[in-house]
Amino acid sequence: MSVISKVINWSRLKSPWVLHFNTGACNACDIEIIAALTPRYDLERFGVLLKATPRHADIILCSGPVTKQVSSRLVRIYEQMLEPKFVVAIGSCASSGGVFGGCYNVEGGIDTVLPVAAYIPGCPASPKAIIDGVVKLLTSLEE
Amino acid sequence: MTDEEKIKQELENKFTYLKDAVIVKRKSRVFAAVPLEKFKHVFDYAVKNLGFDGLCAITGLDLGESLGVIYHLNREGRLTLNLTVALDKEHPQVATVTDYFPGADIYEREMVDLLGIAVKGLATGQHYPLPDNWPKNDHPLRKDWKGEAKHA
Amino acid sequence: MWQDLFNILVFPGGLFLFVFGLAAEFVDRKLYARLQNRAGPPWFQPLADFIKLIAKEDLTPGEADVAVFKLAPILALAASLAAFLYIPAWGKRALFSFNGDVIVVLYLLTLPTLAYFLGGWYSRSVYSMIGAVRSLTQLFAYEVPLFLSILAPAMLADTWNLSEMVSFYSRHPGYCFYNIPGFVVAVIALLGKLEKVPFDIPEAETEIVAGAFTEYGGKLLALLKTAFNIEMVVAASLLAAVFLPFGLDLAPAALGLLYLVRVFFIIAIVAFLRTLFARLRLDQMINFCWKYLAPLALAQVALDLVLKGVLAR
Amino acid sequence: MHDSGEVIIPIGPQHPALKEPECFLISLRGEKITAASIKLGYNHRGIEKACESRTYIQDLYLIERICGICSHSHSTCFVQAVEEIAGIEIPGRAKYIRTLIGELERIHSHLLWLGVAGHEIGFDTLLMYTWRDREVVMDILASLTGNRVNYGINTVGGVRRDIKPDHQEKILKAMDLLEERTKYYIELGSSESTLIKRLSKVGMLSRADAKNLGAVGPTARASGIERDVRKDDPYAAYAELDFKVITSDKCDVYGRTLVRLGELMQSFSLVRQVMQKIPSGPITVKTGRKIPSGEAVSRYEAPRGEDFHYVRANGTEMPERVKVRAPTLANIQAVSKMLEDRYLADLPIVIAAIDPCFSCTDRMVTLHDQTRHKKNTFAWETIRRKSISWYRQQGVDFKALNKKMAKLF
Repeated sequence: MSVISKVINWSRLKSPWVLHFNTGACNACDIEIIAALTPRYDLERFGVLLKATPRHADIILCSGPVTKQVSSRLVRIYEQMLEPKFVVAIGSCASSGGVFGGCYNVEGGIDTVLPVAAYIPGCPASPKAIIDGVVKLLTSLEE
Repeated sequence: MTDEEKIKQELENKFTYLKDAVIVKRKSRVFAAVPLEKFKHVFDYAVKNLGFDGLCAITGLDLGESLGVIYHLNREGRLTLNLTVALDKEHPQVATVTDYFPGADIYEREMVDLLGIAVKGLATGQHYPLPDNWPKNDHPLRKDWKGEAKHA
Repeated sequence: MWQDLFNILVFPGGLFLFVFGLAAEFVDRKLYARLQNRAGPPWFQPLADFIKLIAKEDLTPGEADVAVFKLAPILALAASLAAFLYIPAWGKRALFSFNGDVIVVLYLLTLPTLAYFLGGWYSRSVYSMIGAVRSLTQLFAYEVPLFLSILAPAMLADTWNLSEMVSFYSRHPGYCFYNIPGFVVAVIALLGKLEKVPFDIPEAETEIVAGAFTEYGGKLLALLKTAFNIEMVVAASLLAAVFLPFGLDLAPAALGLLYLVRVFFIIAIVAFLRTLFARLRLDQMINFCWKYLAPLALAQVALDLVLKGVLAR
Repeated sequence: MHDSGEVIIPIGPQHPALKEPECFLISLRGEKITAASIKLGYNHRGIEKACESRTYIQDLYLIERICGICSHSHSTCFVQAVEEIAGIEIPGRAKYIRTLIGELERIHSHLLWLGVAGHEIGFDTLLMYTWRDREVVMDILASLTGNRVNYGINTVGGVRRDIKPDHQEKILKAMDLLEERTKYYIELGSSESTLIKRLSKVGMLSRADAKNLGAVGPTARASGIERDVRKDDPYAAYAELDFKVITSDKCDVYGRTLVRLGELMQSFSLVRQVMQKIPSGPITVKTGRKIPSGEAVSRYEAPRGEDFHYVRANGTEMPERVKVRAPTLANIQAVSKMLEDRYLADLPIVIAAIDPCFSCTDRMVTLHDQTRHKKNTFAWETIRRKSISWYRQQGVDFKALNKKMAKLF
């Protein structure tokens, strides 16, 4: 690996900007994501910034199973993000549909709609797990 | 005599056809099966004379051969009176109770969408909870609904 | 020739300002986080952000006017860089100077805002257009007080040349204290220019996502961010030169250090102010600027004119 | 934004809970709200239907996930109905444990609400501090049940986990700490003039309207309706515990805040009583997988108000019909009444005051400008920000208070 790509990799690791998108979750994962921003966990110390626009974000954090109404909007938001971009499925529902698998208004996990780079299990995924999951995703990029 | 039994007695005295149709399940739970054509009278009496001043919810049911609607009334938050009405499956229709409880609107809309029970007198308005583009005559809570295949 | 190229590209131009801008961003963000009882980002954060953005895909929104969309960040960056050459950052002499360069510097510092407006407007996205209009509206509010507050000291010094102004004030350090109201006005107007809380209306993240920058991403966003940081450093240098021209007779090394201290002092003021306030609404901001800031700046002008009369006698 | 003519702003629909996604269509003339209507039903997942094709135990976990914030409320409400149909009397210890978790959940939910309410009115320090205090409850819930949010403690016939002796001290200590904090918030709420100005006479809901529209929980109690399922129709161990139903006759958002703060204090006392009175013994009784036919209605006082479940069993392993009426659905209909004749600046706090499930940080607002026939989309935050600055203009500001609080901790 050349020096330049090493530097680029390093920068990507140190500066993950995230976008949070709720695809039909039960609130549990969402309050845990917000909890990760409050003083006890403070995500900014890892360089994580919560961004409001998909153009600025590197990682999209999706929580909840994809409901029928939300799936087209999810794809649109994903398309607005710039490469390289990663999808992180937060919680069991986002990973596989979870307990909502088979419900008539639910498509399933995030991976039925988008390519998912990391699955963070848990119902809900705790703030620590969310931080750990994002960091693991970043470390895997090193290779 | 407990309140529950008093209500049972009053209902049975007032409406003879309710004899044996009122059941006290346990403390503060009274169930009554009411014929559809008499429902308005019983409901009116319960609200105006028996003091049932709250509507917890309205439940729509698919009982196989017929459909059903349960009105869950409560008195001062305590005693619950559940009035069950059986409906014809071909042309299910009930009258709205929004003139008694404006808040019933949302429960009735839910019945319309999920079970296809027509509500007479309900103001035209939005769908709830299904999306606007949901196919007509497609009611997920019906037992014979096989929507999974249709929507997959 | 080579000397000039070095001056423009490396020191004190491009590269130096770039690094300095990153440092300024870090100081700003870290102070902000610490004041909010958080740990804050590590020191390399702005650099990592920059490299990451540079390495990202380039994408122009379909509806955007490609030429303007791409040129705007470059224009903003170039204008900020050019302005720096006329500012006597350390010592008494700027790299280039001529009579009237004060005006030129002020106008060069206005250009980035115009560039943000153009970039935002031609992004053709709702957020961007609202952000663009807001930043232009805001420009009319803070620009007049800012100009007046910087021109007043120039009147007292009786020159339109920044370098001569600085020499004048370092000969008469006492006169600086007459300019304190002007300094206050200039710092507040600077918050508007840099679009910081309470005047971050044009890029209010929670309202209009990221204002004029909403549709920018990747390399162009990196350029914009750099232009922003450099604008912050250059404007802070200008304020430091005009209002804090102390100790300019020291040895060159000490001068450099002193310069850094002065600039970071001004950046720290900005960071403190943005922790203390919440965002104003646009009409409140304009009210504030015209009702309080502009009269205060005018008072400064009057004061300096009277002083000049007294001194001339 | 547009001062001339009427503007319609739909707020929503990014709302995740089963029954609680919402979209408010707000008509505006200048700053004044002239009409408000609600569109519901986004993100409907069809849980009620899904329940019919799953066993009772599976349903329990599904129902728990109707709402992540009041998960214990839904699962307890459901399991009570099932137990009633099956004629199961659960052991006393299990009742107390359900009560304990329910009250801890109420504490976590009310603290969360307090922070969100603070955020909506530009009092961000309150958000940071209440959420920090909230972590104390979350820790206890995690050590009691093994999970921070969806506890999974209920089962048909009792509860799945027992309280260990070393939990006792931890819980009591945490209650003392939180009580002290809550007392401070109460003092703040009753003395701080800016807070009172910002909340008083906002979102008025008269007693009669509250009754008519079927408001429940703190929303109804703040309109002077003394209703609390825990008192009126006691379940779990509430019949044996001593507590007051907190009401207020203020009928506004301020009243709703006071009611919630008062309920926090009651919850601390309830938790202490539970720890004192909890009987020893088994925590479950054995039950079969099949539930005999029958029907039951179950009510539960969730943090947001009365939760209502109707379950109909047909003698198999799966229920025939499950009906869920979440508290927000009952309350949301009162919102359009509350918004009548208010300013746009009040909108966020009025909606927040009924405590709809508030995880949706990215709820979008679409602004429909009728004069130009163009759709603009804004974040929910726009309205919030606008509201804050509007009040700042009126002389209500939390800057000084934020600073004062920062010093205290």
